[in-house]
Parts: sequence; C-alpha cells; structure tokens
Amino acid sequence: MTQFQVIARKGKSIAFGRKLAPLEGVEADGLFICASGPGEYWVFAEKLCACDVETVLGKELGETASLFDQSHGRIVLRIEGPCAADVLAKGTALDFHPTAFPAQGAAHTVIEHIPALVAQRTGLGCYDISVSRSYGLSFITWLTEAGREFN
Amino acid sequence: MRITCPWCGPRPLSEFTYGGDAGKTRPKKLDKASPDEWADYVYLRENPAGRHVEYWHHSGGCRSWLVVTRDTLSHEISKTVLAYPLAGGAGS
Amino acid sequence: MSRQSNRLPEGGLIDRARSISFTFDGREFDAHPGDTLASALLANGVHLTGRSFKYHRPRGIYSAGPEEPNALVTLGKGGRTEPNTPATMVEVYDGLDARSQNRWPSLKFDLLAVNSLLKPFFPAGFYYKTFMWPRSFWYRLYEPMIRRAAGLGTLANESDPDRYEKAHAHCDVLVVGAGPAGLMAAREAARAGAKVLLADDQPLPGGHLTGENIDIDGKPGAAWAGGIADELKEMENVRVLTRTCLYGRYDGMTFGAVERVGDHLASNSTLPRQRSWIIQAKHLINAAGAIERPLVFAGNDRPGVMLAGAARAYVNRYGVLPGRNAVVFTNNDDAYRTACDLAAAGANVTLVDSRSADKSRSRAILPESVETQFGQCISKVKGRSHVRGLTLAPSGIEIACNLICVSGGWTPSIHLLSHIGHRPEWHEATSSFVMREPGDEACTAGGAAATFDLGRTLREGVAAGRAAAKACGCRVSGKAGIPKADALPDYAIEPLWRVPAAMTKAQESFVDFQNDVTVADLELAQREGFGHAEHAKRYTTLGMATDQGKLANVNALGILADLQGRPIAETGTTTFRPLTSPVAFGAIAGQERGSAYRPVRHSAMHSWHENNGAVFTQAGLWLRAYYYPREGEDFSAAVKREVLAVRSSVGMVDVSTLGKIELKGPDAGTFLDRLYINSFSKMKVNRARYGVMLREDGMVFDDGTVSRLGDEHYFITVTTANASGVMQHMEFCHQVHWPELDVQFCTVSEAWSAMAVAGPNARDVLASAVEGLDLSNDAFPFMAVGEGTIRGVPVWVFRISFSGELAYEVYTPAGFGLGVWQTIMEAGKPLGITAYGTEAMTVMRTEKGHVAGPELDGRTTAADLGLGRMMSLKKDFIGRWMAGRSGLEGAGRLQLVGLKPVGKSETFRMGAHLVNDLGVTGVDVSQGHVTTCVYSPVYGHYIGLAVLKNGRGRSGETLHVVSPLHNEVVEVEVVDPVFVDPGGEKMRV
Amino acid sequence: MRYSLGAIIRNAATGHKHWPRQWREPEPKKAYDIVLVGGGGHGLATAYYLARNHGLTNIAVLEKGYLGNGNIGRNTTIVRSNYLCPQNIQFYEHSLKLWEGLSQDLNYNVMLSQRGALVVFHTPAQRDAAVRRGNSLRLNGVDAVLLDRAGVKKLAPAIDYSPTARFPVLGGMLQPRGGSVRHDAVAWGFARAADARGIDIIQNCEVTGFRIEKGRVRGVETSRGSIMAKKVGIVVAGRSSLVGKMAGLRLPIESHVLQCFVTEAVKPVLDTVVSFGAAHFSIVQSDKGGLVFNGDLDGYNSYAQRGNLAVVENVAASAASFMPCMSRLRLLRHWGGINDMTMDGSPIITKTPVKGLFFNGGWCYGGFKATPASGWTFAYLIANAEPHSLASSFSLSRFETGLVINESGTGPLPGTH
Repeated sequence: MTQFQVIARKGKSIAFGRKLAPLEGVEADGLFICASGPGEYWVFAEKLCACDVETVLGKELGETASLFDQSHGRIVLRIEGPCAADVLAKGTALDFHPTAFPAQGAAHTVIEHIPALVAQRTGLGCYDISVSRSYGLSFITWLTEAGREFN
Repeated sequence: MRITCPWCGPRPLSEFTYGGDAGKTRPKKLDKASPDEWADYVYLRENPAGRHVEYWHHSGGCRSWLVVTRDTLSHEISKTVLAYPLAGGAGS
Repeated sequence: MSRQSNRLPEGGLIDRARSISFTFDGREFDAHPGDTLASALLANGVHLTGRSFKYHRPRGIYSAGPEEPNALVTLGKGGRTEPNTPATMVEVYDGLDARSQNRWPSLKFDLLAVNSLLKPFFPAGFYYKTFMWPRSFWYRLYEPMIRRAAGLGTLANESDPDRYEKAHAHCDVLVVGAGPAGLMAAREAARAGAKVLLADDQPLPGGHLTGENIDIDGKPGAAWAGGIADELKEMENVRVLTRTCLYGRYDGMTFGAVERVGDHLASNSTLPRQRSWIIQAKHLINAAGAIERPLVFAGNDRPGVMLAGAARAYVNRYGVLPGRNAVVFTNNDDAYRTACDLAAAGANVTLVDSRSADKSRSRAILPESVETQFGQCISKVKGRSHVRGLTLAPSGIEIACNLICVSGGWTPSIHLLSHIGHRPEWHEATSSFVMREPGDEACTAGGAAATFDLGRTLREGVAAGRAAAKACGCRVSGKAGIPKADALPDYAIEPLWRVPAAMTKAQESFVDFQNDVTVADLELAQREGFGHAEHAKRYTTLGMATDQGKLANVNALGILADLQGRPIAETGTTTFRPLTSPVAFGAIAGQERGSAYRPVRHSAMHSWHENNGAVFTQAGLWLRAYYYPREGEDFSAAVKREVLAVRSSVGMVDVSTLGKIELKGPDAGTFLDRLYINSFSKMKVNRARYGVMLREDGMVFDDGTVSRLGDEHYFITVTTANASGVMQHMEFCHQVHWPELDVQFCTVSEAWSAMAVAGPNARDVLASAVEGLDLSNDAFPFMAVGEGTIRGVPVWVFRISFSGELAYEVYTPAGFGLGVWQTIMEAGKPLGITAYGTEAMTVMRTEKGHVAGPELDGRTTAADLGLGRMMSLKKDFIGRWMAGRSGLEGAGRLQLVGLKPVGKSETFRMGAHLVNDLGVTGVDVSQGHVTTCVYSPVYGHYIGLAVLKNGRGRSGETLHVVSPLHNEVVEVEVVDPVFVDPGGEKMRV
Repeated sequence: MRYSLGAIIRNAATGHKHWPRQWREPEPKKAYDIVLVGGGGHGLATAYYLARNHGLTNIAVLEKGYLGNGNIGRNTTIVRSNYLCPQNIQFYEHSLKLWEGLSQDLNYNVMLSQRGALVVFHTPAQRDAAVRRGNSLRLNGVDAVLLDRAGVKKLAPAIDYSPTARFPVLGGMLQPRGGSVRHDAVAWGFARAADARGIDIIQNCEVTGFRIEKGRVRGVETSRGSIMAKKVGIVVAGRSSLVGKMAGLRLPIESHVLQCFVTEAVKPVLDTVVSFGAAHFSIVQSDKGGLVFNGDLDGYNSYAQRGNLAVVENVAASAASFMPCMSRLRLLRHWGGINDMTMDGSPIITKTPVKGLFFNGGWCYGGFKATPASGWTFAYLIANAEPHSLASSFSLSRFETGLVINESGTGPLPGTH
C-alpha cells in the first residue's frame, strides 16, 4: 500500500493544516489522510501508486510541505472484528474505547516493542496497522499468538 | 508513570525517552563562550528534590520533544508542552 | 483412597455431587470441586503440611487466604514445577499433584529438625557474630551449609512449557476486592455510567462473606454476592476479573495485576496459564478487606492452631470441620462467631477471652454448649506435629483439644495505598493501621478502612462508588438502595500483642511463622540497638518471608512499642513494597520469553542469505549475514575466500541495516553543517561525502555518508548501531536548538534496501545491470551519486567505498531489494561475483584503515582517530567547543595506529593490549589496546588497528601485544592505519 | 563484647539477655574535630578508617534517619572489581581486597561470599569488548578468566542454552574473586567498630545547613542544633546535590532511581553472580535462598525510593528468558534506591572550594562494592587534605579538562551509564 509521510514546512504548518484537515479521515481521491504528529500527516493510498499520490498531494500542498515516500518501508496489516481491540490490547497501552480512539482516528504507538501506526480507516473495530517491514515477521508471530484464544 | 503528550494524549512511560534538565540552553555566543560556560552547560545539573523541568522525547509516538514539569519526589507531572513551539519553531 | 473424615455432612459452597482426586506427598486423597488444597487436606484430616524456614518446625494450615505462612507446597513436575505455593490458594482439580517442602527425608521425620534443638544457639543475627574463624572455613564449610539449609522449595532447571500473556485495560474506577464493600462500590459507580473494573483474587465473589454464616437481604451472604456479581457482568461498562490479584500500584494510577486463567484447569490448550493486566484507572476504591492477626504465645505455631476467621471459612465455605475439640482464643468479639459456627457444626468449643468478662459485648450470641474463660491466656500448647491440648494462665487450667482458633484482631489491607509512598496512621479504636489518601484519586471502604460492621461496610461501599463516579465526571442521581444485613457483634478489641512474658515462654512465642522469628528475637534486637522498626525487620528477618509480614508486622510493632515503653503510633511502621502477593515472572513477562524476548529485524534480502548458507550474527535486533561458508569451509576459510574475491574481482554485501535519513527544505544543508564537523551546504548536487558527528562533549558520536540529491534534498546514512540514537539527536537539535531552520526530515531506513558492490570488476557488473546511468569514470567519478533503473526498477547508485576497492552502493525501494540483489548476482556470475558477509567487510575496512564501532567507542575524539583535519572551525557544530579542551588535545591521548606482527606468522587478537615491557602490572602498564584485528589475505598475515598512547608519533616503534587472558605475547610494529592503497587510486579508477 | 562462637554459647546459657548494644546512642557534642554528614555505608566506613588508619576519633557521624537506611541496605549486595578504566580497576580492586579481610577486621561477619562474578556475552563484538576489559584487569593485577559457552554452562546451568534463545550465550568473563556480601551487616559492622573506637554515631540528626566563614567551614546546622567542626565530609550518595547545594556546591550529578528485586527463597539454583550481555540484568542468589537482582535505571531524575512498572516488566522478561526456570519462580518484592549518577559514570572524592569541606559521592551503580575503599581513601583525604593516590583522578576538575573516566562510553547522559 502506498504511504506518505507529509511534514509541514517551517512556518507553514497552520496553512498546511487547513489544506489537509478537510481531507482528514475521508477517503478522498482514494487517499486516507490522518494527522500523525504536530505539523505532520500520514497518507494511505490503496489504489494510487506513489507517483500519483505525489502529484495529488503536490497539487494540494505546493510549497507548504515536504513529502516522504514510506510505501516500501512499511507493511500494513488489517485486523477486524469484535475482539480486534482485545487482541491489540495485549501489545499496546492504547485505549481503544471509542471516546479515546474514535473512528478515522490514528495513533503512533509501540506494540510489543515494535513501533507501529494504528489507524481506524473504515470505522470502529477495524484497525490498519503499519509497521516497519523489517519487523514484519516478528509482528505477525506476536499477533498470531495474541489472537489464539479467539480462534 | 504516564506522560500526557500534548499531541498523542496520555501514554505509558515505555513510549518516552528521557532527555534531562530542560533548564539549560546551549550557549549562543560562540567564540566568546568561555570553557566553564560550556562545562556548566554539558555537565552541571541543579538536580532538585521537587519541581523539575525536563526534556522527554515521545520516541514511541509522534516523535516530539516535550518539556515536562515533574516533581522528583512524588513523580507527579504538572505541565507538559511541546518543545518546538516553545523554542520558537512554528508547531501546530 | 482415604475418606474425608472431617467433611461435614452438608453445607459449604462445594459441588458435593462430584468427587475429584489429588495427591499430596504421593498419597492419594479425594475432594470436591470448590475445594482448595488446604480445605481438601483438612477434610481428609491432614494438618501437618510443611516445615519452617530456620528451625524446620512442623507446621500446619494456618489461614484460608493468600496470607498463608506455613502451608506452602510444590506443585507440578518438570518444567511445570512450582515451589512455595500457598495451599490455601490452590483450587483442587482432578489429578493435582502437590508435595511438601523444606524437609528431608520426609515431612513427618525431618533431619534438620535438629536445628530446633540447637535453637538456643541460633538467636536472631547469630551469624553476624560467628563463622569468622578460621577465615577459609566460611566459604568452604559454613556458607555452603547455610545455603543448603536455607530456601524453601526447589526449582526445576527446565523451561516452562505453559503460555503467558499481557493485556492492558483502561477504566474510570478500579475496585479492588469483590466483598460487600467492593460489590456495592462497583454497582453504584457502574450505575452512574462509569467504566468499572472489579478485581478479586478469589474464584467466587463475596470476599469474607463466602466464609460466613450471614444473611443479606434475606439471602445467604455468598448467594447475595453472586447475584450482584451477575448483575455487574451484564453491564457493558463493567469488567469483572476473578482469580485476579492486584500486585502493585505505580505512579500515574497504573496498576499491575495477575489473573490465574488456567491454573485451576486440569487441562488447557488455548488459554494462557496466567495473564498479567496493566490497568490504567482514574480512581481507585480499595475494598481489599482485612487480614486476621495471630495471637502470640508459646507453641502458637503448632499444627492445629489457626486463625479464627479461617476456621469459620472452612466450616461455612468448604463444609469442613478442622477439629472436633476446639478452643477459640481471642482479644475481640469477632471470634465469637467462630465459636458459634464451630458449635453449630457439632464441635465441643471453649472460648478463651483475654479480656475481662465485662469487655465482651456478645456473650449472648454464644450457644449454651460453649464454655467461656475470661481474663485468661494460653500459656502452653501440648503436641508437636499436632495440637493435643493447652494450659491457660493465670488459672493454670488444662484443656484437651485438637484445634486452637486464634484472633488478635484484624489488620486492614492498605498495601495499594502505601505502594506509592503514603504512610499509614494508627487508629486507636480498632488498634490497627489505616490510611486516608490525600487527593481524590483513591478511597477505601469496608474492612480495608477498619470497618468491621457489615451494615456500615455496605454503606461505605455505596458512598465510595458514588464519590468515585462523581470524581470521574459521571452524574450520580437517585437514592441508592442499601441492602439489609444481620447485625454483627461489636468488635470491641483490646490489644494483646503477646501473651505477657510472665505467663509464657518468649523463645517459643512466634511472631513471624515462616522465618521463625520469636518474641525473644525481638527482645534481643531491641537490646542490641535495633529497636527501629526497619532495623528490627532487617536484623531478625521479620516480615521478609513470602507473606511479607501480613500476619506478623502489627504484632511485632506492638511488641517493640511495649519494649520501648512508647505508644505504637511512635514506633512507626515499615513501608509496604510491591508486590502485595508474590507473582510468577512468566506472568509479568507475558509473551516476551525465549525466542520472543525481543523482536527480530530482517533485511529484505534475508531469505537469499538463508538459502545461500549464510551464518548470521546479531547486530542490535538485526540478523546480519556474518559469512557464507561453502562445503568444507570453516569461518576463516570462508572469510578469506570472500575477501580475495572482492580484491581480485567483485563481491556484494547487504548493507540495508544502515540507518537512512532523508532531509528536505531550504535549510537542510545548514542543519547538516551544524550536526557534522565538516560542511555540506556547499557540496554539489549528486555528490556524496564522508561525515563525522560529535557528541556535545566533543567525543565522536557517529559517522557515515551525506549525499546531496537535490538543491534542498539530502540523504544521509548512519551506523546500524546508532540509527535510532542519531535520529533522536537530530530531532532534538532541530526542535530545541535550531527551530528557526526550515528543514524537514524523517527516517527512511526501511524504505530502502542497500547493497555494496565492490571490486575491480564492480563497474562492469553494474554497467551490465543498471540502465539510464553512465557509470564510466568520467561521467560517474568517485563520490558521485546518480539515479538509474535495474530491470525497470528505480535505483540510486552511490560511488563510495568502505573496502578501498572500486565500489558502488546501490539503493532500491525495499520491496524490490531481493529482486535487484538477485539481478546483480546474475549479472555478476560471469565475473564470479561473490556474496560477502560482515566479517569480510570488517577485514577489508581494516586493511583500508577505516574506523568503525570498536574505534568509535564513545571515548575517542576526531583527532584521536586522525580525522581532526575534517573539523571546519569556521562554523559552530555540536561538540566543537568541548572538543578543544586541554585534556582532549594534550599529550597522552590514545590515537589510532596500524599494527603488524614482526614475525609474519604471528597472530594476535582484538582486545589485546599494547605494552612496552613484559611481566609488569599496574595502572600505567597498558599503552592502549587492539580495537580491530584480522587476518589479511592480501598480505598473508594478521594486521590490526589500535588506539595507542601518543600513537601518531610512534610509527616504526615495536611494542608487545599481550592478551594475558590467552597467555599470548606478540611483537608488533606500529604502522600507518591505512594498509591497502594509501593513495586511494583503486577507488578512483 | 567481642563476638565469637564462645560468646554465643556463653550467652545462650543466660538466654541471650546480656548482649550489649552494638553501638551507643550519644547526644551530639557541641564540637568535633570532624563531622561526617551521612550515616550510610560510606560515612561509617570513613569514620572507622579515620580512627583505624589515622588515629582520629573526635568524630561525629550524622544520620538524618536511622543508620544505614539508604543504599547500603537497598542494593543487590554484589562486590567485584571488573571495571574497564584503569583508575576504577585499581580503586575497586583495593576495595575488594578490603572486603576480603573485613569480617575479621571488624569482628563482624559480613558474609563475604566469593562465588565469582560472571559477565555473559552474546556476540563477537561483545566478546572482543570483554577481552579488552579482561586484559585490562589482568594488566592491572586483577583476576579475570575468559570462558567459552561450555565454561559458562558449567558455572551457570540455569541460563538458556536452547536453540530458541533469542540472544544465545557465546561465552563469558569471570572474576573468580567477585561475589556478594550481606549488605546491612556492613553498615552495622562499621558502626559497631567505629563506635568501639569512640566515634559518636548520631541518628535522627538531619543537617540543615553549613556554617562557612571566610571560605572555611566551621560546622553544620542540624535538626538537633549546631555542631562545630574543624573539618566536614559530605558523604550522602543520592542526596549529594541537595546537601552539596547547602554548601554552595554545584555538581555534575543527577539522582536516578535503580530498582532492586528479590524472589521467594528457593534451594540453591545459581552459584555465581551473573550479568547478562543483552540487557541490564545482574542476578545473585542470597544465602537465604532468594534471588536478588536489578535491571536498568528507571532513567529519569528521582528522589522517590520507588520505580515504575515498565522496568519491572523488562526485568521479568529478561529473567524468564535468560533463566527459563525463573518463569515459575515468584517475584516477592521490589524497591528503589537513589543513585547519584555522575556525567561519566565514575565517582567523585575531592576537596571543595570551601576550606575544610570535603565531598564524596557520585557512586552511580558502584556504591556498595566501593564502600571500604571509599571510606579508606576519603578518610585519607580528610586526614591529610591531600587525595589518596587511588582516588586522585576522581576529581571535579576532570569535567573541565575532559579527562573524564567514562566507563560506558555513552557520554554525559547519566541515565545511560
């Protein structure tokens, strides 16, 4: 999946925020955009390739931000279902209660020592987890163990 | 202990890295800077029992450096802000 | 199979319909579901369950809860061996296997019971006063003896086959204890809409109600509790955790708990054995109840003596009558109910009350059959391995009995409040330590607040629940219904820390059972100046056993206070530390055990390395290809082949683990100028340069290459080891030191796979693989950077060399890494391209005199490493000012040099030291040490890099390299660190 | 009364009713030649050696709480001298030599148990670092032995040698003379011996200020009135910065909490002290049977003697992974000690700008094992106003000149040493 890390240029973060905020959370032009840090956004795109995303965002943001292609650096796993949060709660201290982690929300965290970005793109109870690719095998091993009581 | 990252919200200690005394600023006046001024900056610490202003890095989260006001006796945290805007950078 | 002689015909919360069998010390017994190991043993008439720590005295079941000091058993076999488990907490299942501990050859006959006879010579702290002569005897004889005698159970040296896991929970209100107070609190808070987590260490809700014969709202207490618990389980904002022990409270309202998920199951395939919970709460309600205190008199540790409340629990909860001829000895009214319940169960009961008759409030509730003795104390106990009778004082009356139930009052469980540093205060009316926590984060209700009346306990629970909900911002409305409960007798305790010295023998009066601390020991501590609570604890080991002084502390403090003639409030108390009850490491570790202890990181080409027989080495969390042995090759043969292949033709190594950071923005160059000792803002686009970073204290922090990909676009590599550290450092510099700079950067380490192609034939190989990039020397000179494609896949090519050969580093999006690697391997086949590992890389960088980890050990300056010239003093950069300090520039610095053995065939090693003269030792003997040492196939002998005192001026000197650890001495010559191609022509052809 | 087996037998006859106090409880005098601030291990050792080596006895040791309530009673009881920097090696080796005769010297059995201190390594790079250290030890005349995997296994069979081990054991560096000591006994033994030589040990006496006139120290203000003194030594470990500040000292020290852990008592399973290479984790089994160990620092400034859960979880994972049999062993108790961490990981024993005022602190993790040598060299400094040769490099000036003694190589980040 195509992923971009978008960081605001010096002094541009407010303007930049205004440009991206409307798109936040919604799948506009096949992009899913979530605020992932101060003056920083994370962009997922299932259908578009990196170059297309770059053009779209470039058009949108122009001089207000720098784009970094993270597509190849991260693998994305989707975990879904009534017990999804219970499984993840075995590895991270994130509070998945809707009041604390709303639909379309996203958060950087650490899952069992593995840095991860958790995003609820398609609504409650469905989590996309983006982890650095070198951790992929370890993460999947952990996830399988953690899910055992539910299968 | 939990730190409430101004960006990410409350997170466990394990997501943060300690950065030490935030009361210190890197000497600006370069050539004139006397050796002891640098030794003081690099080595000497107030190390108070009570209110302590210190740097923390949210390394397991949004990767912001924070300025945290914490009591070294009770570990209670009274204030947490982002370092970047505080230092004069435009945060959001 | 022995019959359950002490099982009552009816009653109890056990499933009498089913029978299960278990073994204790190899003997088979039967029990019912709902039994604990303790209740089942008592049902079968077994009292003697263990031996004490120091004197190996016979000991029996003393309590009915986690505070059990005596009945510690070992469960399971092999990797499942679990020592020191309180029989009172073990739920019996079919096939359970338990063994007694700390006895040899058997529980009934224990040889070390001889200690008991030597008791007069083993007072508290005796070992500090002896075993000193002759000196050698201490570690040859005395200590081994002590070590063997000490310890309780035995660990099996096997790994634990069971599963454990961790889970995080978040709630508004955490209620600890599902007794009457806890249930009420949880229900009220939940009804107000708060997120509630209710935890209790028992399998059944109800707390002490499960062991009482008391009605609430017309229902038996246990049934009533079950009803409330079911109601709670129905609510979506409530989570009820039974069999869950809150072991600790930590800053910021974080709590640790362990749930016994599978311990009580005969077989379990999917569930973990235990699950540790990390609970985040806004408010704590401590409804953990209270623990009964022993009474202290000679022989109070004999099997058959137990807590009055425990006896009650065995009768009411388990339908077990621990003894038919019972004496209840108390200093308060609570134990009267034990007398009643035992009598009702058909026992002959005598009640001995240390108070005068007028102090007692509830004689009325005692049945006719119960005989009473007021103003009397037990002074002697008959029977060794089981109580046979006792003597009262002052009256001297003798009573035959096989059960003694004692109550010295109740101690509120306040551990969770004291874990974060709050101190308890003395509450005169109930003679107990209580704790009122400042702030509105925590409150206490019921027994934990020294409230021993059921009605008030229920009311406190309700109030606590509502207050907590309010504190969490919930709206509390309506009037709470408070259940009706039988009135209990007033508590009316009159402290009795010990039966007076005049009546009973101090040396036989046990205060701490498991550690065998007697009143005499406390008297000795006081006498020798260890009167302070903490001193007494440390000197006598009181309160340091597995029950953490839950039973002993208050009596001990009372006794010390009396000895010092001051009120107990002034003697102070010792601090309660986590854990409230011991917890297995496996549970706290969760899944992080064995191979899952830490995650493993793999490069995108890992599978290729595996398939080609790579031997891997650990680099932080990474697995890296160390070398690729072929049929019949050992380490050195393989490394030699790999090096020669590169030097003579071409080879390729996976360098994907390097940290990679991408920088953009107009000030990126300036930013780098301030981070590195050398400058990059003036560097041309499509050029790369070696760079060095210092720490602010002037020591070398990291090195790598900086490349300029565009006007406002840089790409840097940092060492694998420092990848995250450097990023953090850069973020600090930008966010704190230089926020004015318009630079954006982030880690792209994982986005790129990287491989170095090196050797005289490197260009030919790449040229045949890379398209869209002219690699000729003129078009693409040393330190050039360019973009191209390989089979249509984008690649960045950097002409940099670590090996000193003509070399290129190829970077490609990690998803293509394996493909590109294979393509280059294909392209290189005709020229015999060879994959080489990190060791061959080390050999070649050593031959080239490049520094790496062993040289960058955080103690070397740029000047020490011969990189001083790189420092551009026209600018400010991190570490510039401290690097100029006298001690870092003056004489005596350890400086980088090269070494070669005088005798070509000689071998030396990393970590060996350089000395001028042999056979001497001392602080100044070492002149430096060998940082790197390899066999150089090119030269056919060993070469090394070292840091040597004033090394740069010592070229040509011969010194000794010594490794006393290996008894090695080698004569070496100090040479220039660059062995291969000092002019660097090879890299530039 | 001199301690011996005979004494015990004699006292047994009289029901141990006649043992005297182990040290007096005197009222503070108006003035002393020397006042030592801090009644922990180092303060008491300093007092003892001032009397024993320099014949000075008009001394008061002031302790704000009860004697030995600080780190002397909160550590993992490990003693060793297997350091890297020569200055540290020499200093800690002197300490180890003093440990070896301490029970007899004090007539108080501190239960030195030299069952070896083993540092395990897991990678070739770690092995090379261990070889460098081991050779450094040997060249300084200190015992060190390099062990291969089999050698480590023989010594510590409880470690995980299975193929599933995340960080397989490659070998280890053993200091045969390393081991452990009964920590409380050290404080009590020094106190009793110092008291016997006439030194006043005054508990519950907190120093609230220093009397300094014309750049010379005159005495101290305390919770029990002012006490004059010709010389004053500050030796307060974790509270160094606070007490130092009263005397106008600014120090390169941060106070960090280090947690210690003890398990339930079990029969002998681990004979030597073992430190692991893949994580901060050192473990030793006490004579009582409990396994005692520590993990990494919590990593932030703290004066609260308690730590946080993250470290507990890490330590549990390390324990259960490195020694699989510990998975079913139970953790009994954990607590924190306040470590005075310096900027280079090495201690400070020095004169101060104030005449007659001396400072001893910055012990990082090394405090307990340093106790005798710290007392020995600090006593020498106070008695002669000149640093002892073994401690001359533990100065404050090293931070200006750059001649720091950086054991870990991590630089001025106290939390990382």
